[in-house]
Amino acid sequence: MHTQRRRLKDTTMSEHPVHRSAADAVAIGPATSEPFDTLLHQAHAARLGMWVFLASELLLFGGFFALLTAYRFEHADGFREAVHANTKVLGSMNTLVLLTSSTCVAVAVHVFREGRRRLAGALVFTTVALGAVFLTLKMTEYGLHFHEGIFPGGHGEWFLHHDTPGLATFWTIYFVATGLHAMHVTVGMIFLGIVGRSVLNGRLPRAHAHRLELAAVYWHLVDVVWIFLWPLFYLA
Amino acid sequence: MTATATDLDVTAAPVPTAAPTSAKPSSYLTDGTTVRSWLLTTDHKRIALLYFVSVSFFLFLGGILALALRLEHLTPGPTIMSAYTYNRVFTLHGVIMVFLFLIPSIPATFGNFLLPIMIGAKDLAFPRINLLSWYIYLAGAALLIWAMINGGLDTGWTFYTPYSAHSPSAVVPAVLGVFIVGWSSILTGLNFIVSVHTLRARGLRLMKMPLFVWAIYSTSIIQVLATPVLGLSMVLVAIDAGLGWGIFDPSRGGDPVLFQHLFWFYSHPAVYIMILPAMGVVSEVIPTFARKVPYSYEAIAYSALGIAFTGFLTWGHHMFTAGISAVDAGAFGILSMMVAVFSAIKVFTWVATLYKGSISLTTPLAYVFVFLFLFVFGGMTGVAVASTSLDLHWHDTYFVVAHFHFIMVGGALTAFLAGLHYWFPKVTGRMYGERLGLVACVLVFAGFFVTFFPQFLLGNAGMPRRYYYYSPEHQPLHVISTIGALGLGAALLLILGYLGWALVYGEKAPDNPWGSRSYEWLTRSPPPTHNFDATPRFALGPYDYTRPDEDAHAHAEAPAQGHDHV
Amino acid sequence: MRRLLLTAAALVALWGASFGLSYVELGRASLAVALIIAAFKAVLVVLVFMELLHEKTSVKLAAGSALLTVTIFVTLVAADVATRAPAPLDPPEPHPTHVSPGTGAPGW
Amino acid sequence: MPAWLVKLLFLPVEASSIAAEVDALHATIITVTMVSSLAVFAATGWMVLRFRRRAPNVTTPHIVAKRSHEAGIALALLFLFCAFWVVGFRQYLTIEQPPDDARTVFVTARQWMWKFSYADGRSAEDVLVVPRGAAIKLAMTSRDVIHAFYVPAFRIKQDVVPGRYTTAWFRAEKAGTYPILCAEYCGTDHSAMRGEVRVLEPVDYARWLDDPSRDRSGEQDLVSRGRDVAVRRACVTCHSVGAGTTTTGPSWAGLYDSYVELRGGTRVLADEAYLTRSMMDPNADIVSGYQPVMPTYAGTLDASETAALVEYIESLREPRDPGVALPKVRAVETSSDGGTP
Repeated sequence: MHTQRRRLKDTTMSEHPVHRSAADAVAIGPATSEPFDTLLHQAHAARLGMWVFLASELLLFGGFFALLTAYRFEHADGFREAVHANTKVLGSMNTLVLLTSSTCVAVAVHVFREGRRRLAGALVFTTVALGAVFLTLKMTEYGLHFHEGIFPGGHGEWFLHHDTPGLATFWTIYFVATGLHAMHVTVGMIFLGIVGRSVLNGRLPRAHAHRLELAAVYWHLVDVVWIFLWPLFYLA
Repeated sequence: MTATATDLDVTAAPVPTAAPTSAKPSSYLTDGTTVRSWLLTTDHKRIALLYFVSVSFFLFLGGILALALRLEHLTPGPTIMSAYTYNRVFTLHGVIMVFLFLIPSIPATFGNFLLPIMIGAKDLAFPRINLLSWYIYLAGAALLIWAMINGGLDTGWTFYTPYSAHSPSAVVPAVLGVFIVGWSSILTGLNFIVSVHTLRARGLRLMKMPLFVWAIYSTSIIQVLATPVLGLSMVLVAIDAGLGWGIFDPSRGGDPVLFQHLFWFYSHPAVYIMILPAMGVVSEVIPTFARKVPYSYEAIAYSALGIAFTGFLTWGHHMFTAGISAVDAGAFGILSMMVAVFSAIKVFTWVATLYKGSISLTTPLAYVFVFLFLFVFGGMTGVAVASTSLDLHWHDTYFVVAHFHFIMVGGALTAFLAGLHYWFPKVTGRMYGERLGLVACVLVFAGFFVTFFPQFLLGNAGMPRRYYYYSPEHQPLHVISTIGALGLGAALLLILGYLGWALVYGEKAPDNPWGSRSYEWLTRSPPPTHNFDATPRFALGPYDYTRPDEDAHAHAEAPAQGHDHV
Repeated sequence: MRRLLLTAAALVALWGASFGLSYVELGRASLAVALIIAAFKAVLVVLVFMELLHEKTSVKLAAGSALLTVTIFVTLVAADVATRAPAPLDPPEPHPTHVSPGTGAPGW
Repeated sequence: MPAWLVKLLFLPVEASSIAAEVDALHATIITVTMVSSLAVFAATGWMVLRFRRRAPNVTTPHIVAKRSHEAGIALALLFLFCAFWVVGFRQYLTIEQPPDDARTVFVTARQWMWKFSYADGRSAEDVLVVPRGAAIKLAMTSRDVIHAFYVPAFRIKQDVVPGRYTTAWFRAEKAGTYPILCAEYCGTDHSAMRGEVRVLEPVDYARWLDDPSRDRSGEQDLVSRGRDVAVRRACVTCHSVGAGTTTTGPSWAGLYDSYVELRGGTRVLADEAYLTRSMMDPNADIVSGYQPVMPTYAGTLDASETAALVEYIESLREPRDPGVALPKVRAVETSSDGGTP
């Protein structure tokens, strides 16, 4: 009895388009990769694979969260001072940019499933463009920091006038963490760009919507990481 | 349970036997023999063999270095190398053994070979990523070795800052090598997790999987969730050493103890990456040679998950003397005891499984008995070290060295050898000689014990690890240890010799030489490229020894036909 | 579609709240408030945009265990630093954290 | 603990107030370890004999574990392990918290020596002299990398971390001399970084305190020893120690604590670790404008010579505040007697 229930849960899909009906799956046709029987099956594996990968990515940034938390206990004053000196308005605008881009790509996935290919493609490329805006703003911020004399490793003129313990640590982690995040943004843009191209020129059939979903889910994770980096570096 | 058309067939009705195979059936070994067909293969079995060759090479290399270290310690002062060289050699030994041998040893070889077969799949979920992970491993290993030759590395495998930030050796390429090897480990783990969730054959419930799959699955969770933190800490060390930004540099407000937190958050669970697959091997070998249903399948499966989980809670016990707070030390101390409980449950279940069995003392089982003894000994000394006050005396002494060698050599390497003998017929299609196997097993045990037991006593006597000069009164114990190490080395060479001989001249292995019920024995030896000639039906559990062989086999075989669509 | 747009609106509203509150002096609570708002936003993105609500158990497990592990990691590291006894002494004078005066150039 | 058991376990002599307790827990757990692993070995051995395979292809019964048995065993083990932890952690707390009447000695570790500064302003290298029976608190910091202060006979070990102070304390109960070891790997001469604790009877200790010559303890101070090493090892033929003169190698005058520009434009801080590294592996950092001609001194300079040289180079910095600079003691500490013996 138990077995049967499990199987049902595994193969019968919910109403949501994430899991198409089994009949649909047969219509979609055979899998393109060796170990799977159906494309539906393969899509699920790909999605699970992406999520497991994202779990791994989250732990990568988890190291920064642990460091930031610990150093905040050790250098409460220094961190407060550094946060106040940060480019809050630019950083906050960047948060808004990423939130908008996430919305765009989520809507893109939605409309692609409905078959509105062009709109979906346009939204994907809007997302890529917003990613570019994010990176541009980020570079502007770096430029401002360098102009002020804030360099990673506690180097630069700014530190001559500011010597609260913890400032050097804050800025080094800031540069390393946001730099790593910017690398993820870049990878996400490339990923979305490739999928977006095949959406636009029609080479991505609806049955392969999961490829767009994978890129979108990756992009959302980049957003989620930033949602936490933003308050830690800019707000308080 | 109900049997339906779409569900698992558990009816006892006999099924027609598959047509007898032709005289020389093709196998994954004969299916393409060019070098290219090996280097570009996506067959998990071939990738497993590629991994096997690589990790064996690094075991050999690490072993040579270990012998060099032991020979150096024949006298309290300089024997065959200088302190400068000694520090590089012990670092090299540690880095190679941990990152290039132990971590990939069982998961990437036996796990890769057997996991898809054991769940009735044709391959892993992402075959190309599987091949990619081997190349990433090779790239990382090459960078590491390059660093070791060009500048060497003298930080110890733990890379503690600020020493690693100041060390004149090639820290940056070495830690980047470790970083790269880490990605290979993450991809392997990811592949296993997805395969277990999506590629199980019809009717193969999670709780009907062979226990080895549970062990590999639990290992994969650790690989996926802990390795990125190692990656991050290696990147931060590279930044500190290469660019001098001083994230952990106290002169800029950094805290070197935080590096240790990051490092051990990976490197303690990494111990379970090494030992959990070993436990998986034990869980397969004991039921087969005792012809016995495990005393408690659930206990073994759940305790694997339990070890994987609690493994994340215990890293701080490496840091009792490092200057962490007493509160944290207390918390980590008691959390460490949880792991011991889960491990002990496994040991009890294994031993209880033997009760009223029909035990045949073959080489794999002999290794498992060695494992049990050494693992209990090594594990209990772990409990001792986790008892916080004792660690103040033992930390960073030879006691700790002996403790983790009992787990990693006595545990992981012994189980690796058990698995090597157990699955040798399946992988190669040949049988090894049982008599030499048992002799080598006894030699391995003796060599190991003589090497590492004296090191417990050295630790008690207060000899710190990573010491080039030591007090002359410790010399006798060191000499005994060195003699043991030479014996262990000779035993390993003996194994290499007779297995190499068996590979060519050994008699042909039957499909199921041990009469096992586990699923990998349902296919041919060596298996065909797609693992099964026909879609298998896993009608019986993998440990059902309550029926005789004929009956069990009747359930396992299925008519040759196309596979069902899920 | 409606759900996606509603979520987007909620995210922007939360962003505004967080940004506005950063100008209010809340003392030590300000970081906690900002992080709680961030957590709400993250939950919205993960559940709605990333469609975790509709994924299978295996995917939920992956997400859940990652979250649990990060929580354990951050908590136990922070527990160490937060409960360390105050050092008995001030450390010896630290090295200067800057290059010699006048040179704005970084030391790398 | 009885002396024969200490000998049997190869333990060093129990010379501190906590050693006997710790050893008792040690002996208990080790006994449990031996008994349990031998029991497993014996059980497997017995079953191999008793249940050996007598015929091929036999069936065996399916013995199912009772949940209550499994839970019972798990709980019993948990209880046993937790009991170990309770005892061990209580001891740990005792070892971690110095008693109120403890006298403070400041410890500075560096590659590769120990420096002990007493509260009366005098200091000594590698030798710590304490009276029997008195609680001694060590306030320790490192000048370069992490070291660990380890006295096997006292059963204490504490990492010595740069940039902060860590503490350890002990009450020596047997007069005698005990080795101090560094237990955290700290570079080429890690194993040569040794010192000793001399535990004196209170009478002898008082006599030692009054000895006017003890400042030097018959040895030179570290800076002049470093100067001698620099001459004996011919360092000064290439490195000038005064201002102005350019020679084969960079000048030592004002070098310490300054930023050095290396080939390729990198700049590094010339701290203790940099100085030591430059002696052990000169080609690691080539100072801009100089040739890589210096041979390695790893294996030539011994641990104490290295430390003395570093101290000497430090003394050539621009003078700031001469004299022994003891770190500032926080307000909480000054209320006690400050450790003045």
